[in-house]
Amino acid sequence: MEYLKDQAPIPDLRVSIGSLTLANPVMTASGTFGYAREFEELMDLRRLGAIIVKGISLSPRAGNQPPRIVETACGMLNAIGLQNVGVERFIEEKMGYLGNLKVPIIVNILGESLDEYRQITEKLSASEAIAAIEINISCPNVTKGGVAFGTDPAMAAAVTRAVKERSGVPVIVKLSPNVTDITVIARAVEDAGADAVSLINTLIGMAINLKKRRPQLANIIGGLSGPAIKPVALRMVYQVARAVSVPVIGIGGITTAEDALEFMLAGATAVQVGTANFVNPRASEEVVTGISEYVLAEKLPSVREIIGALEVC
Amino acid sequence: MEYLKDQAPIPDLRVSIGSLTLANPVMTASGTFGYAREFEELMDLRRLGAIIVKGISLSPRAGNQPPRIVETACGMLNAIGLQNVGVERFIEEKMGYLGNLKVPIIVNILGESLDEYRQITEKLSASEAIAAIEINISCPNVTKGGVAFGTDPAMAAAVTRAVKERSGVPVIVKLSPNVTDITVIARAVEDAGADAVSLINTLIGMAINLKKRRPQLANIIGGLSGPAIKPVALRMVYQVARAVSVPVIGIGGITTAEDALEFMLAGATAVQVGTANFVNPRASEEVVTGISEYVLAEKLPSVREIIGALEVC
Amino acid sequence: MPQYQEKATVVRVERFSAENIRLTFDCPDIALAAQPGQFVMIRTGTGKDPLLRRPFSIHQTTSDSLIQVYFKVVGRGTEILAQLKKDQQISIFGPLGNGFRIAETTPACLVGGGLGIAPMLFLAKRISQLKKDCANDLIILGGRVRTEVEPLMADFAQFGFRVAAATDDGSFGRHGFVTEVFSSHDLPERCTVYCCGPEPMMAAMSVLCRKRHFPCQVSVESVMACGMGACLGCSRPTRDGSYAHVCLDGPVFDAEEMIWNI
Amino acid sequence: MPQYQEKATVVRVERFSAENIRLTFDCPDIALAAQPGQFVMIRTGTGKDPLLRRPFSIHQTTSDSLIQVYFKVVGRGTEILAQLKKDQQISIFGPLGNGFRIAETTPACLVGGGLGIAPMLFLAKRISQLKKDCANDLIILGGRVRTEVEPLMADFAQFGFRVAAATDDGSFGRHGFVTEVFSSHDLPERCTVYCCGPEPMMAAMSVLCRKRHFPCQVSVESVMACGMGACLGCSRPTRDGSYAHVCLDGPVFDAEEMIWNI
Ligand SMILES: Cc1cc2nc3c(=O)[nH]c(=O)nc-3n(C[C@H](O)[C@H](O)[C@H](O)COP(=O)(O)OP(=O)(O)OC[C@H]3O[C@@H](n4cnc5c(N)ncnc54)[C@H](O)[C@@H]3O)c2cc1C
Ligand SMILES: Cc1cc2nc3c(=O)[nH]c(=O)nc-3n(C[C@H](O)[C@H](O)[C@H](O)COP(=O)(O)OP(=O)(O)OC[C@H]3O[C@@H](n4cnc5c(N)ncnc54)[C@H](O)[C@@H]3O)c2cc1C
Ligand SMILES: Cc1cc2nc3c(=O)[nH]c(=O)nc-3n(C[C@H](O)[C@H](O)[C@H](O)COP(=O)(O)O)c2cc1C
Ligand SMILES: Cc1cc2nc3c(=O)[nH]c(=O)nc-3n(C[C@H](O)[C@H](O)[C@H](O)COP(=O)(O)O)c2cc1C
Ligand code: FES
Ligand code: FES
Repeated sequence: MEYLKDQAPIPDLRVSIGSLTLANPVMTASGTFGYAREFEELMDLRRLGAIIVKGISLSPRAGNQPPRIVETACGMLNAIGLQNVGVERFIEEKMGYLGNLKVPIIVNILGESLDEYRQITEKLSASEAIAAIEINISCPNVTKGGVAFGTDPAMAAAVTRAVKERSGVPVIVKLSPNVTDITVIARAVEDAGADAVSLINTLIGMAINLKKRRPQLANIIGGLSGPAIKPVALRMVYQVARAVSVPVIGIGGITTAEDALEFMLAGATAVQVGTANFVNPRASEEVVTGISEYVLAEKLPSVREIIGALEVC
Repeated sequence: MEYLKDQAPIPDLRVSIGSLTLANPVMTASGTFGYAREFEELMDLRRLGAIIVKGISLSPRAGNQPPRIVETACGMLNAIGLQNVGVERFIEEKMGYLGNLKVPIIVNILGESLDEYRQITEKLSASEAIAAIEINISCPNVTKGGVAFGTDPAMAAAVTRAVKERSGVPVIVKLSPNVTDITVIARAVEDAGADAVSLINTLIGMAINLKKRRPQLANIIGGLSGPAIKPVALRMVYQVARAVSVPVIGIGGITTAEDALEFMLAGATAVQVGTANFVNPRASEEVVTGISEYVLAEKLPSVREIIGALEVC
Repeated sequence: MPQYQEKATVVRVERFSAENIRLTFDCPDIALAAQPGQFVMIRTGTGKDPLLRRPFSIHQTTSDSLIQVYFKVVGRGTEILAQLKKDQQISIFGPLGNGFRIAETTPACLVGGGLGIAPMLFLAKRISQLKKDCANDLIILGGRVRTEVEPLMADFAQFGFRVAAATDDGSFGRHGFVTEVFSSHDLPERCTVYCCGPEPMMAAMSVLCRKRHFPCQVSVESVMACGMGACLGCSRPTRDGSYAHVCLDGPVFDAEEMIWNI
Repeated sequence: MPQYQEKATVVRVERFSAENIRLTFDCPDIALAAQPGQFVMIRTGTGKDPLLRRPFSIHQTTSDSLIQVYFKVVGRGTEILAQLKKDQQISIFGPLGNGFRIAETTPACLVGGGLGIAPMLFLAKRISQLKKDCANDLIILGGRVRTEVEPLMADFAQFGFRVAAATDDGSFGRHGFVTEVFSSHDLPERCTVYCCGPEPMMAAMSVLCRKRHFPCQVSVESVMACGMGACLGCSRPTRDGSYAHVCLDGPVFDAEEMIWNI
């Protein structure tokens, strides 16, 4: 991808995900930023590299019984149950506002069957305000006995193909960390046509209330996120960046610009800020500011210089 | 296993791992308690349910280059490189002291090939002061291109059989959490004759020094331990306890008696205290005290009442 | 509705007991925008553990720039807050949620149990500002023991409401529950009830109100990560079979919508 | 050697600069057992993050029950320690490691650079107790700037050693490095050198000492999790091709054993 020197902003924070060029590498992680509007009072949404909205399914989902969240050591568990308004209402009610933001909108999609993924993609193709699709493959494939798409290379590839065939925009596949070798899945979806991979989704965890002798979550298990998982996320980003040639988007416990820059050193072209949005609604904007200051202080021609620049003698 | 009422201690904290009965469910995790003697000034070693020593290999190992450890959010990464004195010197130099402690001594063993595991087991069988063997299967199988034994059911089962055939004492297989479905590995080693499984070993992680643009560990990647991993460990213990009928030993971020009791509710028959020993050298003894107080306060006939007693409506 | 993330300065610490503490913070933007029944998300520290903010009702605004929270120490976060000293700074986010819908024309009955007393002071103050006379209005405060109620009586007394108290152990006010006090008072017709407290108490109050055809507003809790609609973690099942989100749709609801956790 | 885990009380806080702080703790067991060159592991908080203790040299024992640490704020843990106030309590574990082996019969030269000054005070005090006269003994203190050296001069002056100082920016003492001060002094034969500071400084010192056939002891650092031999995390490669463990075999080593990280 060519970055034109003459029209280069200063500092040059541009990065590319397939055919999509972002003003900077910072996105908001799906499910941690609502539909963005919730944050309009609290930060300047226009400063984001991209906005990824809450995962969208074919039909609306009510989500799980409460309690849905519980705090853990330097992290949290969630079992929201993928609650969302469904693709139709999403386009009607949310895309209008999002489309006017002048920030690339990436829609995170989830399904329980290949066909569901296909239909969502077709419905989204109608709305040209969408910059890219991120596929959440951490969901159970009900037609395959509920095994998560993301844990099997063949299923992961199949979903990727199903969406890619019907999508006019770049397709990002979001990988599950709950696998033996994440590079196998990453290569499978790359071969299936993924324009980029994003990782990590949450680690599966559990918390128990000793007094009540019950699980803290009604769903028993949930997804672990936050600073606690950052070391696992960094390791997987490092491994995947060496295994595939498509851009890698780093996710996991990113709270500050330093965290984001570490993921980029490990090989990430861009990053997503998740749980940190709950603690500090301005977190994603502050990460943009911090990266910008770093690029200036280090006198880098562009932020792209540090992608994969980790020195491992 | 029969627990004789008439000779029951009060509170009754006894639990059994195969043919081995422990005075209480609290062990020290391998590699976090040295060879136990390091702690003799700081706590009463005799109060432990069992002592698991640093992993032992056939020949001595120097370990990895420093830096070997780095702190992370509510946890730490280590890449010690399995440094140890080797099985012969272990028996000569360490077992004498350990044998006199009157606490069951469990030896954690590691190898790079089935044959190495076999030979270590044979050498250990000589010393009758050893109460059980814990197999660390998270090591790379060099004869199989360095894939960790613990990530493949067949290899895991093979190691278990190799050790079990030559061991006169109960064999505990320590499972790696870096797998897609840990219950598959657990069932494989159970079928291969494991008397118990212990989990989890460390999650593979990484940390980066932004200033130096280098990994924090000379080994690049390391094992994540401490409170940060407790939710993942609890979830895996809960899953494995439902998948196998042999005792499950819970490990991962256990710092207090409450943590230990949560693991037991999830299905653990016993627990291991690891990283917490570094922060508080008395941690393992305090966990014993806390469990004892809980059993008395709750008026439980024995601590065994709470094993798997989690209520999931 | 405007929301602010402010570095708030502790201007006053009041310890009613080892467990019950009232903090006064200087955070002008939040204080100016705050409405009775709304809440704030307080970051208990600057580190990564405890990670999440904690939700607390706005106890009252005591000037254009000051807000108070009244809380009980129940865990790590509140333990840390309990150690705050004057002039220390802390991050507060708010005001959040939908507060009480004040019925100016009908008599009001405010019922606060335990920490549910917290939001009632702000509400009483606001009602007294909207109405010239609160002689027909009643405040009922309940708690387990004296220290949960007595220290707040004076503050509630200043608005001209009738104020009644009850404690579980009889150490202050009537011996028993607020529900008994409520039943024993002959309240005017078309009374509007505002209620906050433990779930069993709010459940009981909603039954009593239904019987007497009193509209009843309740302020409820749920675990929260973000407090502003981003995480969808604070859901509560409602009578219509769907979920409400306490931070956005609440924390104040019509009692009739609620399904109680008892 | 005995080791203790004590709830230590802060009895004094001395701020030499925003970054350089000296704390005095009341921990009788550790104070009584401490030897020059040994260190303690301090738990910076009571929570789970930061998780690990931090190692600090014992700066000196100022009575049978008090120990001091002199530290610089470089990260999260030391930031927290820098906020400690008088009478607060904190968990200290020690004394740990092998300290300096004092040669009573030969002249001593103590060289401390930057925070490497910390262990030298305890050492100087002990040497002055063992010898009747320290007129032939020399202390060289170095730092980047005045505030790293000057505040400690008085303490070092009290033992009758000759004391020389140097700063990188010349703001105090000689303009330059301690190594230059060391070379410029004509030291007696058979002098024993005790050294602690940044790796490049200790590396340079060990070369100078080798040239002059002075035995040189150095106090080195490494990252540590346990401080007492349980984690094997603090290894350092040594000349003999093996690893030494700083917490057990050190932190004081013969300079000749060391491979320097420069
Ligand atoms: C909208 C709202 C307003 C609130 N207003 C007040 C108030 O004015 N004063 C006050 O003292 N408390 C109030 N709470 C409750 C308060 O948020 C919790 O007590 C606090 O979060 C506990 O934090 P902790 O870290 O001390 O306890 P934790 O360590 O997080 O938990 C300790 C115990 O407290 C329970 N707990 C944790 N969070 C909550 C919660 N959100 N609600 C109920 N129990 C909880 C846990 O189940 C656990 O048993 C309010 C809660 C909500 C949702
Ligand atoms: C035996 C021994 C004695 C020591 N004595 C003193 C002393 O008397 N006074 C003093 O100020 N410091 C001393 N140190 C260094 C001190 O332990 C570190 O400065 C401290 O652990 C930093 O903790 P932190 O949380 O503030 O920094 P962190 O957040 O842990 O790290 C911040 C920065 O400090 C660096 N750092 C972290 N740990 C160490 C370490 N062990 N050694 C060197 N750099 C480190 C990191 O690489 C990072 O760049 C000693 C270290 C050892 C091993
Ligand atoms: C409350 C919550 C809801 C989430 N919902 C989704 C989702 O709908 N789709 C998805 O792909 N990931 C979802 N995630 C995962 C995050 O996008 C992110 O991958 C994960 O939280 C790790 O990043 P973090 O540590 O920065 O939070 C959710 C995470 C949280 C905490
Ligand atoms: C420094 C260190 C060294 C370890 N060495 C071993 C080892 O030799 N063999 C082994 O099976 N596990 C080893 N482990 C893993 C622990 O036994 C334990 O499984 C893991 O740390 C999780 O428990 P924790 O969170 O309580 O520490 C080591 C862990 C640490 C932190
Ligand atoms: S607390 Fe996050 S949506 Fe309500
Ligand atoms: S710090 Fe743990 S062995 Fe030295």
